[in-house]
Amino acid sequence: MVSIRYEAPQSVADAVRLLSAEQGAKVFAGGTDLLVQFKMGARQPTAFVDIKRIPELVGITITDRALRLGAATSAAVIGEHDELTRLWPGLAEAVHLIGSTQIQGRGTVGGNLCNASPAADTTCALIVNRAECVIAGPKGERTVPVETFCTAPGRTVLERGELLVAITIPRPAPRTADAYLRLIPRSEMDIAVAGAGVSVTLDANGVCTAARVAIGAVAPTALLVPDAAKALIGSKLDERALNAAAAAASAAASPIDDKRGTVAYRRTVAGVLTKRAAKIAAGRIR
Amino acid sequence: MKLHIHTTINGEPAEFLCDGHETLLSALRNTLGLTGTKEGCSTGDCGACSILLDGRLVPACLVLAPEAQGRTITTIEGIAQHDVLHPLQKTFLENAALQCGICTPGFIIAAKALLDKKPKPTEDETRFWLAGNLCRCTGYDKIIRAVMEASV
Amino acid sequence: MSERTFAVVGTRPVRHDGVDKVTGRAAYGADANWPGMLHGVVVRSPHAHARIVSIDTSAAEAMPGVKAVLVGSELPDINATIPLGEAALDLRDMSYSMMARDKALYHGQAVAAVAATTLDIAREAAATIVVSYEKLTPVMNVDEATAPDAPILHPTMRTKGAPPDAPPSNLASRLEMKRGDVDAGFADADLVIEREFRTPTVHQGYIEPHACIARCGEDGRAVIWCATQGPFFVRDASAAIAGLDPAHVKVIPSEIGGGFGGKIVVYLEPVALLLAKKAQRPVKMVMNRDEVFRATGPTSGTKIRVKIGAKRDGTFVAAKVSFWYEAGAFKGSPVGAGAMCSIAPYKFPNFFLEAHDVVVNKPKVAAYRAPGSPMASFAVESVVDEIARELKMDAIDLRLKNANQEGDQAPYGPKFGPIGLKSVLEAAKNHPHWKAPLGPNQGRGFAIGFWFNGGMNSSATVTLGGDGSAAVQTGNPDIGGTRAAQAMMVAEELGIPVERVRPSVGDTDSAGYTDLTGGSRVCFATGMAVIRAAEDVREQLKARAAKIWNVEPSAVGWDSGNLIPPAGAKETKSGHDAKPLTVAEVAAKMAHTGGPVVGRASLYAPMAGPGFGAHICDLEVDQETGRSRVVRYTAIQDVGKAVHPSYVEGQIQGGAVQGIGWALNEEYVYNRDGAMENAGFLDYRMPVASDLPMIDTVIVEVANPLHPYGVRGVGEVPICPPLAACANAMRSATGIRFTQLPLSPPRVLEKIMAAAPVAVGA
Amino acid sequence: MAIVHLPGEQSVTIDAPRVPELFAALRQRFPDIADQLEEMAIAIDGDIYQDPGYQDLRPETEVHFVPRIAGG
Repeated sequence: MVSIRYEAPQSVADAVRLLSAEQGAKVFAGGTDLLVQFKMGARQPTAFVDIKRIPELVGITITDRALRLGAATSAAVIGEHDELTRLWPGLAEAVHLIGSTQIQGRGTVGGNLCNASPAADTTCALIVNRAECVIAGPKGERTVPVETFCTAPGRTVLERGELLVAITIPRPAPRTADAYLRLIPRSEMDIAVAGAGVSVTLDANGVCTAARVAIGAVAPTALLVPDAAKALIGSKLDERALNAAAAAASAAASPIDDKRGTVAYRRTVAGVLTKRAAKIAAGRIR
Repeated sequence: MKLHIHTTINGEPAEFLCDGHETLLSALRNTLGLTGTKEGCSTGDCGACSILLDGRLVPACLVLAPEAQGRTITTIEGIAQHDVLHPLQKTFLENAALQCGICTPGFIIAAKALLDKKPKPTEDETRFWLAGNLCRCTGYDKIIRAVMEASV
Repeated sequence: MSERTFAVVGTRPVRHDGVDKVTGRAAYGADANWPGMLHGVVVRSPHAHARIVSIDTSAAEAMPGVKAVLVGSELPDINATIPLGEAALDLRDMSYSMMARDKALYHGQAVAAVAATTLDIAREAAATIVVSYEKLTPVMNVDEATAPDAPILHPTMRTKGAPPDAPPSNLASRLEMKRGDVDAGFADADLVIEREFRTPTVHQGYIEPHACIARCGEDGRAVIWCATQGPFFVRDASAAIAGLDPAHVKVIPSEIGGGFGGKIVVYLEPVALLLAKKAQRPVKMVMNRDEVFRATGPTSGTKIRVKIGAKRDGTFVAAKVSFWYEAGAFKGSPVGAGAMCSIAPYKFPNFFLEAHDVVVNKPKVAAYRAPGSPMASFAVESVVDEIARELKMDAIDLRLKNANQEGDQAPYGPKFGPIGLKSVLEAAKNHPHWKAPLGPNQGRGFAIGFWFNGGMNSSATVTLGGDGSAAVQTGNPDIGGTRAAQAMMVAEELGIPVERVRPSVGDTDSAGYTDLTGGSRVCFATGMAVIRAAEDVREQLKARAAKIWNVEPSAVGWDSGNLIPPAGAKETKSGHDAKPLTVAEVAAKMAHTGGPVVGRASLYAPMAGPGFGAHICDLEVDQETGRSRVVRYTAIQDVGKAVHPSYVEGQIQGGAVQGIGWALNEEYVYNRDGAMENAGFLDYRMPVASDLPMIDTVIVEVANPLHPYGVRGVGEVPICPPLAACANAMRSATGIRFTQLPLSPPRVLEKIMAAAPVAVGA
Repeated sequence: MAIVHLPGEQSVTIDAPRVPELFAALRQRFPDIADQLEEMAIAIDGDIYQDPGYQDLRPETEVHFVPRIAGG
């Protein structure tokens, strides 16, 4: 058996060169998805390109305008960042839900996105926070909104030689907060059967002036649900508005039956979680 | 061609040869003879292979061996200080927090990571921190008690 | 039995193997490496039911580094059984299950194996083996298997007892047990409740995958190192399946990382042995988790129909229970035990039990903690709960009213001796948990469970050191603290500190024959052998002291570790009155009094005396998502006598949590082709630490007259009540009776919504 | 001598001093079920033996046949 090469480039340019030169070279960040797929025979890379030694891929910077998350920053490091957790509690809680403590020590937010699982916990939270993906490639750098990054289960907009470098999120507007909830049968360790992220902005009277809702694990990719947001905007997030948002989320869902849940179950729960996440987000605005 | 890796394991410099796709778990167990780190699933779902990599709790089955280059690794074999057991090792013994014992090294490493970060965790914090460590024998009761007792 | 006061039994010393286990030094199945060792890998069937047309191993054999390849046709055909409980263990079936011949009968069944110099080469070689299959329709449950035109797994298998010209059937056997007139009983009842229940296939879920190393020398003598519950069984089964003389096979049991019944039969050992014989090199084989789920364990998926009749005052008058248990691909489910356990707690003047053993295209079931009983308990205890509700009786009072006690005839025949059922029920009733208030969306469930507890063959030796310390050895792998318990028994009998006793597990060449670690038998049966071996040492010590004092051995007394001279005995040298001697003082004179002192005992024990447990479970249910959480749990059990109470509590807690997993989330999910879709810890959802509260335990001690300390078994009873305790709690929280497990969120929400349809999101 | 409870509900008194003689007598009187009985565990005055031995039987000894049980 030919040994698979291990490469640890020190710069984005070197990583892009390696990935461009070799079809089978795969980006290796936390390894929590790629190594599992490799061991199960689902992926046969010719080289693992470990991006964790590239300085700009690791780390968190928050300016007065935006958050920049290096794509290879581990979930554990993100969870320990106090300012991030204060500004984006929903994103922090989504990151905190990725796997076990051990997995958090390895798994990265970029990997969670690039693995393109419709059930990825961070995706919904990134979508409602208007995150953008910074991509480096042979043709230079480009940026895409996170909701268009994943195109199908296991597929992204990344082209050969391209690499997700960072995720940027604009600082939340005043009186804005987010929340993320998922449903799993156990209390930990499961893949989401359904998930919902909500971000709301309330004016001084408690009227919702802006909202974003995203649902996960209920369609081929995480979905932004504008109809659910519309149901919230202009309301005081009363029961009627929340129920309308829940109904919109359920209506937008197009789930499948699988070992983790049924179509009917996922559809229902997507609505329940949307409603609950909206309440939690609103409750965080003080 | 094998890669030659220089690293630090349990406070001692160590070096080993590995393939590019070999896991750190395999290098520890098979090449370095450190079999205290156990393999329960190889997919990061059981916690039996928990180690500390630069002080961070990780599953050794999902770390590539060459990643250890220049890093610091702590395994169960490095927890006791000479002839003095770590407080967690003592409380596990005193609380009968093990039956078959296969999950024990992983639990002790994971619990050490918790207590290093948060010396007095609540029961809930302890249970959620250790949710990635499966035990099929004890129902967790005595394990949680042992960890909380070690935190006092 | 007269009350005996104990010095060591009932205390909680640190276990002797503990330090090795908390420091990582303890060596488990996969932790050994032998010089020159090869790595073995198994090729497995991708089909649940298929005829094997051909196997081409030529590419693998030609690959550099490959040292041996094995296919089923190379294994000897055998026709023997090893007696081991229900249906015995049919070695032919085991051999076929372990390595398919003409037919693959479950997805993941082994069809070939390769040994090579590295694991990578072995895997790559395995991938080149071309197996040509003719696919057949799989039968995946008892209904499919017993349908009139069901595909037949074994063309030569007829229902046991059927005439030789009967058509082949997937129904391996049918057993009946009855008493009285069940129809008249129902006619006499004021209330009759009938329900049909289903439980899924579930796995034992031990964290250590199966692992072994085998070598076979030039002289045909073989050694196997493996993680097993029964090294003698591995020796006999592996020798038979591999075609070796068991006299030439030695099995060294490693530390074992959990078993729960699943590490009794052999899967890898004979394969490793044959590969090693072919290659003349040691061969190590370790399963991955996927293989463990697909090709080992599990226990039966079941269908159980229960009908119980009761009088208005709660008196049970009749029970009719029909059981269908999946055996997996080869006959031998634990359905008979399930039937016997199902109504064992209760006095039924009339009953009719019928038990069907059905083969399906799943791995052959292995024993799993109280094999057969948890599912039966789930069905019967759910109906008993319904009766209590209908009659508006307290769930414990109803059970107390109908509980068996000493002298009552068990449904399986004999009269019960002293049993703790009523004591357990009283303890439950008096426990604060039973009356504690419930929070919103919470429900409380109660259920009881029963297991026989095993006996059979055990041996032990106790070797005295010249310093008065002692070593105790048995042939039972220690799966949960039995070495500590055995050391405590020796310390108790010899009056020496438990820290001065060294317990160990011997290999098959050095330990006396001992049946496996399982059936809750070790502390009882092997413990009894240990006690007798220690008594043997004590008797020898008396004889040595008698020699020193020049008196008759029968005149020497014994008092907590001291040998007491008879009145008037003198010291030889001084002529003074002889003083009592400690064990250490007599041991120091071994060489002068007749040489080393070794005590031994071996015995055949009857079954250990029935054990009963009662569990109280509080569930909190999210009515909008169907998700539930155990918020409080109490387990009460009669254990006869707790030797090391911490490990007794641990057994009860662990069994309860396995049962909770079975109730709430664990199940094999199969696709249409009969392939398991959740063969990993991610989607086979065993309970994790954050799913649970502390598990409170109450130890009840109704002494077992068959054991010198009163010990019964402990390990199996606690997995029996939780299935119904959870389902009854779910009934209490939601108003819905669930008859199918697991109580997973989608199933629960579907029923909640069907019961009270609510608009989405409302 | 013993009171023997056969599977089903039939009970018979068999004159046999020990368990092996009991089995011989049962084989003679009940040839159809003899094989089945030999595959079962035997309860002698309530104590269940997975493997029948050479136990003595007294006139009041009660014998039951119980399906064998496997343990986990």
